[in-house]
Amino acid sequence: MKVYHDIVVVGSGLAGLRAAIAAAEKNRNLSVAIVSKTYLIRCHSVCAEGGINTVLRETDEFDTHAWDTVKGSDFLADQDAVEFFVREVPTEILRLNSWGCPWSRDDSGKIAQRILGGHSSGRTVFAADRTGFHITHTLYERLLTYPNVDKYEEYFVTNLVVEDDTVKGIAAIELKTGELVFFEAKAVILATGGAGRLYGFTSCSHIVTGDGTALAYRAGVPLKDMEFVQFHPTGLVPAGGVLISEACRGEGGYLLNKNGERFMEKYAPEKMELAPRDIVARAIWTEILEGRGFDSDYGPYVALDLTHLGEDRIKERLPLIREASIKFAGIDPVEEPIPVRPTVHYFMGGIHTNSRSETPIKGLYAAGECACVSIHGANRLGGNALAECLVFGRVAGELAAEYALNAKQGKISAEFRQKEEKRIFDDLLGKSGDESPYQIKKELNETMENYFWIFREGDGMLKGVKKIQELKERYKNVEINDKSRDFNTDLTSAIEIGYMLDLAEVVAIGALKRQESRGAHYRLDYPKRDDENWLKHTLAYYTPEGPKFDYKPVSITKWEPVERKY
Amino acid sequence: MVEFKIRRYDGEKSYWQSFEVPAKRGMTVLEALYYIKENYDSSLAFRASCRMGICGSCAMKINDKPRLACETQVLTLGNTVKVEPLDNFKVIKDLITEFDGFFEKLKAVKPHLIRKDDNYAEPKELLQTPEELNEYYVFTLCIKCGACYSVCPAAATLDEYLGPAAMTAAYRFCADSRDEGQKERYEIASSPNGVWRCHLAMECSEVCPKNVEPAKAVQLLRRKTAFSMLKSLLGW
Amino acid sequence: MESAKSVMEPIAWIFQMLTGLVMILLITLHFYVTHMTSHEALKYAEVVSRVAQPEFKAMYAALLLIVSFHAFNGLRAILLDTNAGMRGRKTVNALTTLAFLLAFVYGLYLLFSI
Amino acid sequence: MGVSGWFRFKGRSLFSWAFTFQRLTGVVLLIYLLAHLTYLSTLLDTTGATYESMIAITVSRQFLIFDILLILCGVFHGVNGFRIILHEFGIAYGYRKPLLAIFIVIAVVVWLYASYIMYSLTGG
Ligand SMILES: Cc1cc2nc3c(=O)[nH]c(=O)nc-3n(C[C@H](O)[C@H](O)[C@H](O)COP(=O)(O)OP(=O)(O)OC[C@H]3O[C@@H](n4cnc5c(N)ncnc54)[C@H](O)[C@@H]3O)c2cc1C
Ligand code: HEM
Ligand code: SF4
Ligand code: F3S
Ligand code: FES
Repeated sequence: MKVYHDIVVVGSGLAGLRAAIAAAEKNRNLSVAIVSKTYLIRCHSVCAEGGINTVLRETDEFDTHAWDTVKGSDFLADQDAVEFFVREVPTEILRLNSWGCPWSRDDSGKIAQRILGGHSSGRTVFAADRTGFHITHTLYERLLTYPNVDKYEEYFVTNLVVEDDTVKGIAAIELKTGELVFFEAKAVILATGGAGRLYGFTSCSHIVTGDGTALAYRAGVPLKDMEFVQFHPTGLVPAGGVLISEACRGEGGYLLNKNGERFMEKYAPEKMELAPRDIVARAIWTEILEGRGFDSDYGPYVALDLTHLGEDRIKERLPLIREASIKFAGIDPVEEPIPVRPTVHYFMGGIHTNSRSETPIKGLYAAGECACVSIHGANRLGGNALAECLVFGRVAGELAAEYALNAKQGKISAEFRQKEEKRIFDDLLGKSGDESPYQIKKELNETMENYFWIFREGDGMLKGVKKIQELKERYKNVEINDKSRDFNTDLTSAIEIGYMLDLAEVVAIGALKRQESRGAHYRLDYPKRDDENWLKHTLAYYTPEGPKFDYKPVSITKWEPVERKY
Repeated sequence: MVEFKIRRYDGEKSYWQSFEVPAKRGMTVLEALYYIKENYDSSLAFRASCRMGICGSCAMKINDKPRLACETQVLTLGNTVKVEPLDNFKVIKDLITEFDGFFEKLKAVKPHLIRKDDNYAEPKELLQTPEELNEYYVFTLCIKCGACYSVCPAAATLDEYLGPAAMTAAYRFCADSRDEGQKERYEIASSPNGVWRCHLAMECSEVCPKNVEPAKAVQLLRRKTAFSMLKSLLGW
Repeated sequence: MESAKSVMEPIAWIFQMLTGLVMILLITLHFYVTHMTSHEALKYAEVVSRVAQPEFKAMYAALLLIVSFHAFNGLRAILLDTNAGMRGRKTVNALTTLAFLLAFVYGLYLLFSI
Repeated sequence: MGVSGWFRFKGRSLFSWAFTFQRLTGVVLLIYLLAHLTYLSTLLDTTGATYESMIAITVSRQFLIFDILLILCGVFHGVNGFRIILHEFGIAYGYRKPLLAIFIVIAVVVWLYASYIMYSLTGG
């Protein structure tokens, strides 16, 4: 089947929803499609809790927000993009307000702000502890008011069609029927989110498998800075890494090792449990590596002890964390400590775009976590991801609309369509083989966790790269058991695993090549930042033999790199 | 070992299938389903995403009650766990049900702020006190999981019934101090398939995993709708 | 989805509630009079003489009106809650209203003939 | 799913049960209303003979069981109906669970009391 739209947005997280609204608003005659492998509001963005950063009042300045961001990024962020970015957020916050977002308020009725780690003033706007959830729903509801937007829910994108360096459309499986649908379009916006599921232990949703990133990569767009993966110090251990928010430590929770020691006094004697995320994450992992973690069916952990706070305080101040521990892990923090260890949280890298969300391919835009503008550089500040989705989602939507007004309708040839049918249904679904995709995923997760985790080191990474390449080979031989067409999640999982293998290779080799420690990329064999050789972005290009690497200078406008100290 | 009895459907016939899952402390029903999919039968189909109770994908009937699979601990359920798709929705495959209609109904109630001064380009800061926020905040917590709809007796017999979740959304906006669209929504709510079809069975509030109290929202919406209709009838 | 304004529904809803409330009083009274003390009250002569008093006549007429409205409006709700009923919505509305009127008029006829 | 959806109680709370019984008792009372009107037609025989013979049946011991069931329907429907009306007008919504329990108890007590009266009147 074939459908036609002027603009196709892939992904319905904050970035995708915002882009679709922007495009539809720009010109009501443009027909916009928004495609997602889940129902639109079931995207990953609903998980975000903490908040979103913006300069909203006179007491704060754009330059301080920009500086905090650049410093947080360990100077790898492109400063022109950051300066543009911070100026655009406030309007987005006010727009969301007038679209119905239930922002938390101060007593006078104004939008309230609080402070998150790494910021020099309280500039985080929030909607209780469900910020991402409320923004997503608000955008979704706003989107419903545009008659020129068509929703394609539960369509799994399998290919991005690019010819002559120009985008032509996408191919997607309509899950309900199992049919391939080809979307011909003038412009395509990728907003498919991060790739946290490369790792088994992650705070990301099951759907965060980097699909769009891999599709762009295969279509010839370079991937930027993929080696930078952010870890959050406290993921709930029995629940595969569900986020346990910093609020626990903020309220006075202790981190304890197996010997009952508050080990943070060794790593950050002053700030203790409240030291920056990367320091706490490394401290926890050191304890585990040195054998002072607890063991469990779910792997090693340290204890986040709240019991000394007392039942009343926990129930009053941390009710949601208590509820989460009980529901997701069967542990009541009033009675026993919460088992935690660092969890994969965010991908700083992604599809290479310029500071206006444009990729090197004509008509192809990328925004949100799947893109790398880059404003996060080597390390993202809490609360900047949602803001990025809004700002660059909007920019992508507007530019795509402008572009589409003057562009020719993309055409997907019959030949391509047949090839894609064959690739999915004959070569993947129809084929027999002796590998289980899930076994491959399991081994991939283990490899990533063994060699590309918080501490990295040359020899290990080399082994990891080999293993990933072996897995890629084995993947060619997978067999999908479910041969039916309708709602074949066996098939889509297998395709996702294919995407992940490609990305894993880029992360792995990129990390191996970067011989320094910067932001979230920490190497035991190169523990120092090296601005002389490595103040540059990694770019990975697809070739059938594996990624080819290139580098690109960082854009520096105002702030020369200095030592990053908090 | 815990026995999982799963109600399956392959598009033509529906049947029960049992699996033995090594359950350990901390395991959720969703993890058990993944365990089954990845180790025993990869054709098992179910929806899931966030696995932290916020995306609304994984509502299903677990031991006869609709719950979020990702929020339900296996060991609290005994030695056999029965898993079925939600009632009142058409089954597509295994635990996956048709939600298009559910979202259509949501859309039908105009779930967005309606304001005459809507200004995309230059929005101004609309104020709202914490008290005004509390008037409707609890109703914003709905994750659209459909659990309420699956137990509502009115929805069981009337396909077109708007249902508790959509009407909760309608009321959520009517009660928002920034909104000016009450009239429009009351009219939609008072359609024959709207508020009048609710008879306060209240089961919706009993099963809602997010404690949204949809029954309360529907009741408030009905009262406001009825009085607004009567007022306009009497020309007040 | 139908969005046509229906004036019948809000009125029916409010009257269903109000009649329910009033009936609690009237039916209790009715029960009290007929059953509480003795079954003498059920004797033909007793009935006729009670009904002859204007207060009782008025009370019975009111109860009759209220009960028959409430009962047939309830029936209407039950029918409209089903797919089939909703398809024939106009018919359901017309027939239940007719039934309510018939019951009421017939009851009045009885009330005034004895 | 059809009307069987009104009779799914597995895994459901007392609220579902209350809903269905409100419906059933409503219908029973409706049928009784029709029966009541029909038998009151006997009043048209101004000699009172037809009426008296009817009444003789209804106050008999054999008929008691019907009376008691009918009262159950009436009392449950009225008491539960009152609960619904309270909630419909926004009263005591927050106490919906205790209120249901209390009202069920009230219904049972009133039913037993009314049944006792009927019992003591018939054939007493
Ligand atoms: C637990 C947690 C808490 C967080 N808290 C915060 C916070 O407080 N503040 C902050 O700023 N950031 C936070 N973040 C980060 C932030 O949530 C994400 O970076 C952001 O939501 C990403 O949004 P997105 O629009 O790029 O993508 P997503 O929301 O991930 O959406 C991706 C979309 O793409 C679709 N898609 C993917 N692949 C395909 C395919 N093959 N076919 C069709 N559709 C596809 C998906 O269905 C989905 O709709 C948090 C992250 C986590 C994990
Ligand atoms: C004692 C006083 C009574 C009260 C307080 C009462 C209350 C109610 C209420 C509140 C409802 C509404 C249910 C809803 O639609 O939400 C209802 C329904 C109904 N009532 Fe009554 N009622 C009483 C007596 C009667 C009598 C005497 C009859 C019959 C003759 C009757 C027949 C019905 C019917 C058929 C329904 C529809 C069933 C339903 O919608 O669930 N009621 N009643
Ligand atoms: S009201 Fe509750 S049960 Fe219903 S859809 Fe929303 S969250 Fe789910
Ligand atoms: S269960 Fe249904 S009938 Fe009303 S109170 Fe809830 S919507
Ligand atoms: S998986 Fe998102 S609610 Fe359960």
